[in-house]
Amino acid sequence: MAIEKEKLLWMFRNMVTIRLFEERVAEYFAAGKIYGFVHLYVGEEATATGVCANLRKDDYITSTHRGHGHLISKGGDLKLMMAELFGRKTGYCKGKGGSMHIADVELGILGANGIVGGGFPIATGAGLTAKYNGTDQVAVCFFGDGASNQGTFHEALNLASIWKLPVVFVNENNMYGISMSQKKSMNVPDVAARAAAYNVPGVVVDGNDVLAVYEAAGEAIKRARSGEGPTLLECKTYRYRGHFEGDPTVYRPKEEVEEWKKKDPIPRFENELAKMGILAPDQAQAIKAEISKLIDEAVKFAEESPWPSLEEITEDVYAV
Amino acid sequence: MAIEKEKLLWMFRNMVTIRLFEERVAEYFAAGKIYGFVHLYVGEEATATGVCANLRKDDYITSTHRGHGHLISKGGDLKLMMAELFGRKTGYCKGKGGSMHIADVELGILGANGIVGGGFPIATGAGLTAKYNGTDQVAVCFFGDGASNQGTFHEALNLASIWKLPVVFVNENNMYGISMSQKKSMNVPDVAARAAAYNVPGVVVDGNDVLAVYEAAGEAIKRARSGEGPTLLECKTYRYRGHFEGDPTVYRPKEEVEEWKKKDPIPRFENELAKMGILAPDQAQAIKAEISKLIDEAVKFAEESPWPSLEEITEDVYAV
Amino acid sequence: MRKLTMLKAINEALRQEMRRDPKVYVAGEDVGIFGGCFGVTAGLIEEFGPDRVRDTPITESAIVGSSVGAAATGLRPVAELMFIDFIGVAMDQIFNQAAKMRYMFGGKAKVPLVLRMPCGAGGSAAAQHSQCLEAWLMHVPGLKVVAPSMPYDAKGLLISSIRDNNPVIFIEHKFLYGVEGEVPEESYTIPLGKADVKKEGKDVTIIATMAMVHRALEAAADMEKDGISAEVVDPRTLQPLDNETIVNSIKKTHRAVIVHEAVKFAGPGAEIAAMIAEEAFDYLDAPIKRVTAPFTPVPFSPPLEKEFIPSKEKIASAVKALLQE
Amino acid sequence: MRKLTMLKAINEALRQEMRRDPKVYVAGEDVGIFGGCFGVTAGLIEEFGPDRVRDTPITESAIVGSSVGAAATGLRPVAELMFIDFIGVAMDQIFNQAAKMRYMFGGKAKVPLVLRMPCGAGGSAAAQHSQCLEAWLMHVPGLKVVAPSMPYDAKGLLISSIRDNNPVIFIEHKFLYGVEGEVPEESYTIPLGKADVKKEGKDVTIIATMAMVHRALEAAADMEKDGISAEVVDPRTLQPLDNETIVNSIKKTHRAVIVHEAVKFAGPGAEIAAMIAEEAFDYLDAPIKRVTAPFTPVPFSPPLEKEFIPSKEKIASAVKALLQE
Ligand SMILES: Cc1ncc(C[n+]2csc(CCOP(=O)(O)OP(=O)(O)O)c2C)c(N)n1
Ligand SMILES: Cc1ncc(C[n+]2csc(CCOP(=O)(O)OP(=O)(O)O)c2C)c(N)n1
Ligand SMILES: [Mg+2]
Ligand SMILES: [Mg+2]
Repeated sequence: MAIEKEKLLWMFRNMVTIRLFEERVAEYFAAGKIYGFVHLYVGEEATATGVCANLRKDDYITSTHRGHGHLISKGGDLKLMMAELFGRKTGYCKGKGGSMHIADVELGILGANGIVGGGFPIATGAGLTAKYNGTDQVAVCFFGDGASNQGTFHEALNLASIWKLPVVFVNENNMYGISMSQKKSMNVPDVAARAAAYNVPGVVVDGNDVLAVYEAAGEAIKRARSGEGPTLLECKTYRYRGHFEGDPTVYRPKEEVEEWKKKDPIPRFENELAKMGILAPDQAQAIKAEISKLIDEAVKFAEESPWPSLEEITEDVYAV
Repeated sequence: MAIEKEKLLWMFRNMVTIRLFEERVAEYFAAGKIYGFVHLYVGEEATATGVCANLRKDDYITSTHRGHGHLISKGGDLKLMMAELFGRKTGYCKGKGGSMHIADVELGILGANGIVGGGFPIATGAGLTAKYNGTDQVAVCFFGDGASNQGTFHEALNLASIWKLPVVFVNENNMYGISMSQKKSMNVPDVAARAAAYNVPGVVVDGNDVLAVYEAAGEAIKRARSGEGPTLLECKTYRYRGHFEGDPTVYRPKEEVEEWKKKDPIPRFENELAKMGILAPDQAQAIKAEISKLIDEAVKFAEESPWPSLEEITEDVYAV
Repeated sequence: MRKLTMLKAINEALRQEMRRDPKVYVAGEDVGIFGGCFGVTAGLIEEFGPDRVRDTPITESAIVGSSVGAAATGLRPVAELMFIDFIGVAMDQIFNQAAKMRYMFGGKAKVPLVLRMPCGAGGSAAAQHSQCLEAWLMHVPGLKVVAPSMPYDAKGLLISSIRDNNPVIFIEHKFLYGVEGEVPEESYTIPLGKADVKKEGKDVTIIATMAMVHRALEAAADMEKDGISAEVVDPRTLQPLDNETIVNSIKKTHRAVIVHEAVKFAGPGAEIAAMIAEEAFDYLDAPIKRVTAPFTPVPFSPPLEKEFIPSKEKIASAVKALLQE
Repeated sequence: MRKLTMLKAINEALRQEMRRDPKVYVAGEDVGIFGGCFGVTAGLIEEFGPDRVRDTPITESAIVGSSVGAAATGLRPVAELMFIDFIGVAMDQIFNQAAKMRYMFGGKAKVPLVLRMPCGAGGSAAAQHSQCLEAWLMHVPGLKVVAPSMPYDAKGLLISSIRDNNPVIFIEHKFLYGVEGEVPEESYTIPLGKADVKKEGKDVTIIATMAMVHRALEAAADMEKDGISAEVVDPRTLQPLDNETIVNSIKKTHRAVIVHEAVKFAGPGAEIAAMIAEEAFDYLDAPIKRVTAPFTPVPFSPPLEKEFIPSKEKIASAVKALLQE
């Protein structure tokens, strides 16, 4: 596999960006400056990164309640994201959406979603637009293991399969839906097994190996672009933090968490890049420092931004 | 396979009862004496018959919009059914339900259903009751090929599979959901393929062969009774009439209908029984005549029954 | 002028808009060769082909949700739910996704989507195929709700709905499909949010919706013989509601009777009554009456179903009781 | 008397009913070891085990639908939807199955099922986790709808709901979970359909629901200082609604202000206002006012969300405006 150096470095930068962004979010949430429900992606960075490394600006994604990683990977602006989390007027949604509803339609980001399973049919519709218009755009639908038990999963995969839509369904199997172990929430070991119900490829990949994700997603996206229809791609991964900020995670053994922390996708990729001779340790440090500064700026932007004014509350309900 | 003669004759009688009952319904519908949407089961009799031949009175079923065959097979009273179709006070639902809502909870019939896919979770709940109470009752959920594309299919099979509930999901694949060919509505040739998504047995059987259905359903029901969980059983069959009475069926070729009429489950079983020496032609005729008389009586009962009185409209909304 | 049934008027609106704008497509169960359960989309697949007249499986969440995704990315879907009674399996996509997307995204999305859905009783289709559920949809910020009573209105309002940049619920009372009326051949629009006074009068204002507009007009004609002059107002659009036309009528008549087929409790008429009680209280000479179905599921049996649907007699007697106050 | 939070009062009601009747079980997402998203079911799995405290996948249609099937066959499920906002994916099982089964079957089924669902804004949970959707459920014949404001009411009403032989929607405003009040230790019931006068008064009747009862009581206390005596009526059950208590209050005060957190248009207050305009018109001296959220999805940002929720100041100023009429 010959991936350009530039792309490899982008992947590294992107994973680091997600990690540092979210660690900062956790801090500001704990400090009471970020509001509402915040679901962090820490530990799962390789998935969004590996998938989106294959996407173009004009491709679409639908995201989930755990959306920051997807948005960053699809090109989301850190300042606008942070300002939104801070509830400010300058945020992506003018403060109206918050973490669970960040979107950037211009970038093809059709929104995080507070409804588990809400994105399945929406991504399918975006795929339909591509096919209807005769373009080679694709739509990627991110979703969790828990979400795959929702009826919309079935309906969307079925529709995308019969219409051969360019939709890639990317399952982020982090082994839990809140406290519900995937082992208990479904009777099959792999979400990918469900592809059989729609006669589409079902692929399992190590979701903490960004290059493996990149490659597998690349295949699926190529298939979609060339008119061969949807794929169900399952990325096995793990979230290091609670389901939402504040969750004491009584439902999973500490050892399990420790085991997975050994498979942290970022140091792992950093090592690989070092071995490839692409990234020396000091370069990696420099990148992290640089990104940390970008996040400082995003926080500063957010903190200094005005709150929405009260009259704005009734704006944006209807389009003219 | 050694099936008691009595059971074999019951199956024959039952199929004939469904056929003659429904032919009479078609007549009275055309004459304007039966109202609303009426979906006939003519041609599919072997499925309900073969399945229900394995059931006890205390087992449960959920039925569909195309429910007469299920109800009759589970022991439904012809008079009460006919009176309901005529909208009379003496009908199963006191005239409040009509064809799409006939139920007999005492017989474990949890209702026909006007919502395609509505029965999946209800059957699952009945299975839960059996398991919760520690009985060996089972619940059978009848549903069409079209219904298997609905989200509730997925949710109910998933729940029944993880909870190992005694539910048998019986798909009646008559190749169409109204005008939508099953070939177009899903990307797999067999509905049974979807069992893979839940790691439960998926079985395909000739739905026009009552003995094959009996046997396959028997296996599945035995599995359920003994605590081994759900099965998805697909019975390939065909409806001879329109989707509802009045449907000109422009969407399917006449030859296809003719082809399937050659596989009519009733003459086919009649021949088999004759070969087995169980049913001579004159006996078969006598049975048909006898059943026809029962249906005459049901019609008479219905026609002579009073209409519900207007005050009854507000009764039965709430239980005390 | 040429007369058309409401069914044909809706069909013509779809056809004309599909001709005008290639981004407009139709999707739903059996909308193709079958022409839809009631025949509304008949002939469209012949003219526009299966890409623009998309038969779907039985999958209402995906019908609505894929339309939301398609609308947000530039198409203009007109999706059909075969009966409004089926919204229960697709409600999330309607109220949490389609309706809220724009607001949640800070005004940065546009969801130009029409959901057509037949409603109403009258054919013994029973409890799950006969409901009037417009009240739910009226309660959702981000949706518009259109509910015509006449072929002319249906055509003009549907064309406006398709051109609107918001999710519009277009409710078609199925027992109006056969009603005939004058309908211009050319394409035209009727603005959403404008009520129409179907009959002028001075003694009482009857605000009626969909099929009940016809019952109200019949009641008004009957009462005319008794010297009672009833004004009949058809809101036509329920969200936004044209408060002004309603209030103006009450300023003249001082009495209001609201008629709808939906059940009374928390029904569409509750909002109309509450609005009047808030905005036109000083002009009222009598209580606000509602004539509606009883608080029950729709019964199957013909005499019960007939009793369920408000009749012109019930409307007239409510009016007369009010005039005695 | 012992004080409990509303959360603990609900937990105790569940525990006592589960002890009393082995047919009662709890089901929902994360109701087991996690104790439910808000902790309402905490500790139940330890006492009753996983068969009676059933963790489900994310599958609301099946949560509700399996409860319907279980209830119709003899169990008494108490299912939880994690947020009322999620009813959109389960609505069909609620309104077409649970609610109508008895009627459609001619009175031959019984569906003793409680669906608990937290509602309401206040924690920046945004548009899909903060709604008040009781109006939809009130409009469904066959359902009962309970919406307590106080820990005492919550316990007694939940016990009644579990013993009721009908599907009951039990709505818990999540910002009341922390509110404390006196709650007897023993099991007791409060009849469904009985309103409660939370404060007597003579100048105006404020009909408020759930969290708004507290805002209304605060507003009433403030107004007391200005010599305004407000009566605060809490319907407690929204379906059936206790018209009599409301009308009696208006006979005394001649003025009505309705307060709820749901959006105004076609909201729960519309029915209350319409009922008053129909049944108590002759006792009214002024228009019926509604104080509600604006007609928008619930915004995320704290200042906007605060503006969204009706405040005691807005209630007081509505009352004062009315008294000037
Ligand atoms: C329809 C719906 N049901 C339940 C929830 C509450 N909820 C939010 S996230 C979540 C778990 C999701 O699990 P999964 O899909 O595996 O994603 P993960 O959180 O693990 O990334 C649940 C139950 C919701 N938001 N929407
Ligand atoms: C939720 C819902 N969607 C659509 C319909 C309309 N409808 C009634 S029967 C039917 C076709 C059902 O097809 P299938 O499940 O194959 O059963 P069949 O009629 O072939 O026995 C449709 C679309 C409905 N009743 N409910
Ligand atoms: Mg997960
Ligand atoms: Mg079929």
